[in-house]
Amino acid sequence: MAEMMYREALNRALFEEMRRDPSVFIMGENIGERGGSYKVTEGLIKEFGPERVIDTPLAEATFTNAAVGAALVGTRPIVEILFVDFTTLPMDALVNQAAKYKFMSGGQGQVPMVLRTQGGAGNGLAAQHSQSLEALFYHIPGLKLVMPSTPYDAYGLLLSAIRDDAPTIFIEHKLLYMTKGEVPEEEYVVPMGEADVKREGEDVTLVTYSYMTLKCLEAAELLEKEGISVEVVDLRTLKPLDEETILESARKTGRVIIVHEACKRGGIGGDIAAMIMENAYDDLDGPVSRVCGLDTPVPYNLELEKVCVPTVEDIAEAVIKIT
Amino acid sequence: MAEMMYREALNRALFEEMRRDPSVFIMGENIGERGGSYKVTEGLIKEFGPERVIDTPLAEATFTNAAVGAALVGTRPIVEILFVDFTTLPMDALVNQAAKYKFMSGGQGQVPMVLRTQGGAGNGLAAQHSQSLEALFYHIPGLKLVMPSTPYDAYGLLLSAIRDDAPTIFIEHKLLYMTKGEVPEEEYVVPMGEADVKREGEDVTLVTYSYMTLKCLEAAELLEKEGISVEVVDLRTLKPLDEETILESARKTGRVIIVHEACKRGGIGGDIAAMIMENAYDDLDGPVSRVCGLDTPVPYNLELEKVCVPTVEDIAEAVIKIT
Amino acid sequence: MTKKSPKKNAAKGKVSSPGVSEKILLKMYRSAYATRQFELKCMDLYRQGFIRGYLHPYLGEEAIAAGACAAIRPEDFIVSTHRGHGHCISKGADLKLMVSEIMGRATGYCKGRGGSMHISSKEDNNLGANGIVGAGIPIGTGAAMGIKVKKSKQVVLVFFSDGAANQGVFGESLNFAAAFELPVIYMLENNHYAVSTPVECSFGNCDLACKGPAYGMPGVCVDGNDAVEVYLATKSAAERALNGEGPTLIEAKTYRHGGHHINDPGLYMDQEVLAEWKARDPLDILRSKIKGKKKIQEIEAHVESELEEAIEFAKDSPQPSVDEFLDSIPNY
Amino acid sequence: MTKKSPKKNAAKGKVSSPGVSEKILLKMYRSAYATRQFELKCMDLYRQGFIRGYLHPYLGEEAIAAGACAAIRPEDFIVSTHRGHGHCISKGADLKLMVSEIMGRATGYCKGRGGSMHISSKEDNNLGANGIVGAGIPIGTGAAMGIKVKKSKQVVLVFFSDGAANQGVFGESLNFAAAFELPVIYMLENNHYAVSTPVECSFGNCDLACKGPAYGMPGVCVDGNDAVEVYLATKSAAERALNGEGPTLIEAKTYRHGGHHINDPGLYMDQEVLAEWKARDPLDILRSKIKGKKKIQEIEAHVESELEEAIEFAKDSPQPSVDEFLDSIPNY
Ligand SMILES: Cc1ncc(C[n+]2csc(CCOP(=O)(O)OP(=O)(O)O)c2C)c(N)n1
Ligand SMILES: Cc1ncc(C[n+]2csc(CCOP(=O)(O)OP(=O)(O)O)c2C)c(N)n1
Ligand SMILES: [Mg+2]
Ligand SMILES: [Mg+2]
Repeated sequence: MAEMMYREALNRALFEEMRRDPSVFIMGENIGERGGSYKVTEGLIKEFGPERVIDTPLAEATFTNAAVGAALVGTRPIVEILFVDFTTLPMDALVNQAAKYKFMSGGQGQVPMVLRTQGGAGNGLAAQHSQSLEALFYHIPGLKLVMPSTPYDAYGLLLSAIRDDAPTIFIEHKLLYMTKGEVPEEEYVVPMGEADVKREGEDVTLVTYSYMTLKCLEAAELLEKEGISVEVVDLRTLKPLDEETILESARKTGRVIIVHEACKRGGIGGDIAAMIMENAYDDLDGPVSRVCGLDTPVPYNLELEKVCVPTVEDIAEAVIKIT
Repeated sequence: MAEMMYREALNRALFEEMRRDPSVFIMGENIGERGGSYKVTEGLIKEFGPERVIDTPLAEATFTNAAVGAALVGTRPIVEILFVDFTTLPMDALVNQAAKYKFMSGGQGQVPMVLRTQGGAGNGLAAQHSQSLEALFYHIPGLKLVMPSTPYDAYGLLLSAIRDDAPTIFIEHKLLYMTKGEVPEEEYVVPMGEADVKREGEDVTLVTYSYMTLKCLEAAELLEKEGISVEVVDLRTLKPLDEETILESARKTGRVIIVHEACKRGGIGGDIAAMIMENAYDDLDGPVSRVCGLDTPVPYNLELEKVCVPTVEDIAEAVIKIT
Repeated sequence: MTKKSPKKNAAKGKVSSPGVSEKILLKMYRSAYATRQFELKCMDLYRQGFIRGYLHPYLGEEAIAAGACAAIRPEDFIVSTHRGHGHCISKGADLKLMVSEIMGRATGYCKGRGGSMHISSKEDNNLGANGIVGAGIPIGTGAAMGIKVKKSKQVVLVFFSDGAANQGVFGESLNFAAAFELPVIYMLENNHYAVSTPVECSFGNCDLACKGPAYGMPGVCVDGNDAVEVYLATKSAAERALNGEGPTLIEAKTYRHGGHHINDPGLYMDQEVLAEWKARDPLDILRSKIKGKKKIQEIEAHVESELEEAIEFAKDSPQPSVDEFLDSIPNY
Repeated sequence: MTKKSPKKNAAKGKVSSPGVSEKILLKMYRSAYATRQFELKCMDLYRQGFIRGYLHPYLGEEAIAAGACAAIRPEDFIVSTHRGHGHCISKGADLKLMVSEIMGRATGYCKGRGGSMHISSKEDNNLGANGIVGAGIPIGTGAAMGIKVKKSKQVVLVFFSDGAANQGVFGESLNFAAAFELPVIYMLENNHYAVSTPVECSFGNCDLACKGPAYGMPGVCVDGNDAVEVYLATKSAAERALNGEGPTLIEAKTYRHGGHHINDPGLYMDQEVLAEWKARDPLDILRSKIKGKKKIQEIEAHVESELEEAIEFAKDSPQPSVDEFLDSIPNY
């Protein structure tokens, strides 16, 4: 086991998959010599050359659609969109092309592409560089959706995503890139669609994913001192959703809070809350609640930015409120 | 009171507002001489000329962004996007520009624009012309969102939307255009943010909007014969959401089903269900449930298309199941 | 930028063109004639209620698909549009599976899930029609990128019309393909209209071929009603592409013989201009170049019986199973 | 298409240009000098922790904003970019409110909600910077459409750089503006890089001005380091626009004096080329054309004290109130 950073784990996954499969290639802005803004593609161009590590012109709609086309002719493209905020530009490629091709063609073709991107607040980057937009993809049938929280999961899930034949949106978090964790030296895969109970507990279940997993674990730590035993379910994959693990935990603790950074209104928290209610109503001790981002664009000012996103304290308070 | 079609009510609203306010103008594809694919803009160009009824080139991203710019310099543009499926193309204009400008500028400017579009299945138009994508806009702070179900509401809400200073997404349904209803002859406004109890009942609440309102009313009719009294709450405006009316009805009946045509997963039904649970849990006799579109692209074949969207029978069955 | 006046070239179309064999002419004629008959039959079927949704006939534009597809090989790809029957047929599709698809039957290319606007045919390397105007352009560009990555010797031929050339992805894609010298041919079917909007109203500069050089590739303008012109331009563009010299933009001028879709009478079209274009029917022009008139009759008879068979096949085909459909919905 | 070699024009920059008054030269110098000093001070403030987020200095490009904004009137609009301080200052912004905004204070133009990447100034008709590269182009185009609807006599000047010219909305907007003859000026600040990607790698045709004619408008190329050239080109484009003759594309060639943003050392830049461009400092070029050297000193002194004051003001300004912020969140 080696300890490595989240971004290093992603980088290693890219190296290994590109070595293993010559049909894997990557496109994005400044991902070549510069190695990407968050260094996830560092060094790739040296080994694989500019034919497979492609610095694209600044035209997200076209290079994402291009990935669809490239996938249709038998390659496995990976696209990097620098910020999830910019996925508004290739939205058609994702919603109307990638997600629907297999269906519309009656299964004649498929689109084995991965769109890697990065979201979240926390660096004072303001309203157009701090969003959490996973709910947009969650709602579109045909797209898989992955949001790992640890270097271990990031590596294993990126491998899965690249090998999967469905178009997959893979969202990293800007505050996770420098976080560290153990990653086995041998190759392994984390299957899509499996949530991970990152901490077991008896009293309350926190259902979460991505960076908020770390906040939930911190909150659980705090709450343990107060005698509250918190289970933290890290979804890891939002689609397919591991309903079983969520419901199992909900039935065990009887109290569930969904925690995500994305805006509450129309966020996936509502969907999961409703799903739990529909399936485990009688096992619950009270309503499923949500601790989510405020329903506002993210402000530039750091103090204002902070209050837009759930804090460890917000989570802990919400837990205390229902126990 | 005159009986008129939904599309006529919209047309009348456009005429009146363009007469009243010379800063109102409309842009879209083939909306001039041709009057738009669904005839909503018929006749406008004759009265207002090509300066205010603008047949645009086929470039949704630009003419929607153009509406943002035009709004910023003091006009009140209306944009027609032929199908809500195509709002993927101007998604950036909506999500990152229109929705955020007022916020990001600290209130210096505002974007009083209306984006009129049309969605829903039912005409065999297949996967890229049959979607219900309101959840995408519902999740983005800064956008108002209106989906009227009757000619009366369509007229009154379009007036409201045009006069409102916030960017508003106004989604019509292709199966509503030819439906008829009473519309008063004098000018009136339906305020945004007010749900309408389209039918009062005691046993179960159906929370719905747009075309599904008609289906819910039909189901309620059927159920009445079985002795079940159904209340139908037509949201009309999804943002701002009239939580009060929803909760009031939920508390009264104790049983709520959210009905919408959009895909269930990540649809706004989950959000509303969670909101009801969070606020009226103790008044409920059981979990809030959802009757929604299937989580699949819409197929071309008519028989397959039909099963993707809630039917009157689906709704009635769901009601019977919980009573 | 090479630019030719369509009218002038059309005039010289009386003699068999140098470099185009009788075999190719017949192949093109088969495509064009099959497309013409296919569209007419589909319009009947639509009116009889066998077809639903949108139907955009390719009537009047048949020479473009026929000529262009004859200039590439089976292993080359095409990307099609909402007005895509001609592309599909010219690339070699089975009429049985096509009619079935457009009638929404289980035996169709897309199992009845796609319909006219989404028809594709994997075995012919037809990547498919598209309901989003313009979207095929970057998809085709990406297919060419995929080919480059795979280092296979293939070409992508992307069909689209003038309306699509208004979309941002048009400029983005041309630039992208030129920057990476991709093996792609952009076939701009300038039929002068996007629904009811004429080219003169939607472009600041109506010389569409000139966008090629502006983005770094040749821009060629040909008479789209003359299959031979289209064939020759496509042939040299394909050679260029296979030689690693990059993309080409071809503007093929043509005109719809009717409204935008089956339910659009197209009254906004200039009836005089329409009559002029109809007088230059692509099938007539092509026929006039073919020596073996008997071969023409054979082709026509063969197409007609093939089409009749296809319609029978489709009508006899089952609707897709609802249960199978429901079972096939994945959990993502 | 008018095309000039920047180097050649730079050479003739020693004599005062015909048609440009000393008053205009001084006005431009004030803008350019204020921008230069502003950027240097902001970089200090950033390093001292007073500024967060992204900071994209306009160093080396000052002549473009200074020249272009001097050619339009207060009632005309500008649309800016992520590298927008120079545009904002040249359009007349109050340095106090600018520094405050970039420091995220309640007194800033956007109450601390926008920051450098979203700064706008309504009173100067600056519609704002944008974090989405390219988005300003159609927004500015739409502002021009709004002006046309209102029938007011105004012009929109849209700033953007080469990277943005890769975006689809660039082609769409040029076409749109040409088709409707909108009063808009597209100022393409070709600083040769989009982050680390050089123009040569991202364009199939690096002659960016030539896209103007392809879309139906003049395309002019000027030396972006010479404020006078930029001024004159903008002046005539503005006249064109006000006369209802439609849009103009101006490509102003320039070069960043450093990396893409404050934390980017820009090592990928060709150091020799960079040195050449630095030797042609836009401030030096402008200074050389001004007769009144004493005026220059006055301007410099005035700018420096103004800036110092602005920084003091910003530092003394309160952070935005969290409670007020929370209360202001609307229910939609
Ligand atoms: C993105 C998008 N916008 C609008 C439409 C509606 N629409 C369908 S076909 C069409 C016109 C297309 O014109 P053109 O590209 O010239 O193709 P043609 O019909 O002439 O073959 C329009 C506006 C669409 N399908 N997709
Ligand atoms: C749509 C979008 N894609 C990518 C980025 C990330 N990004 C910020 S600035 C920039 C380069 C822009 O280049 P250019 O337009 O030439 O402007 P310059 O920085 O040279 O002024 C990039 C890629 C972004 N902000 N928006
Ligand atoms: Mg056309
Ligand atoms: Mg640049």
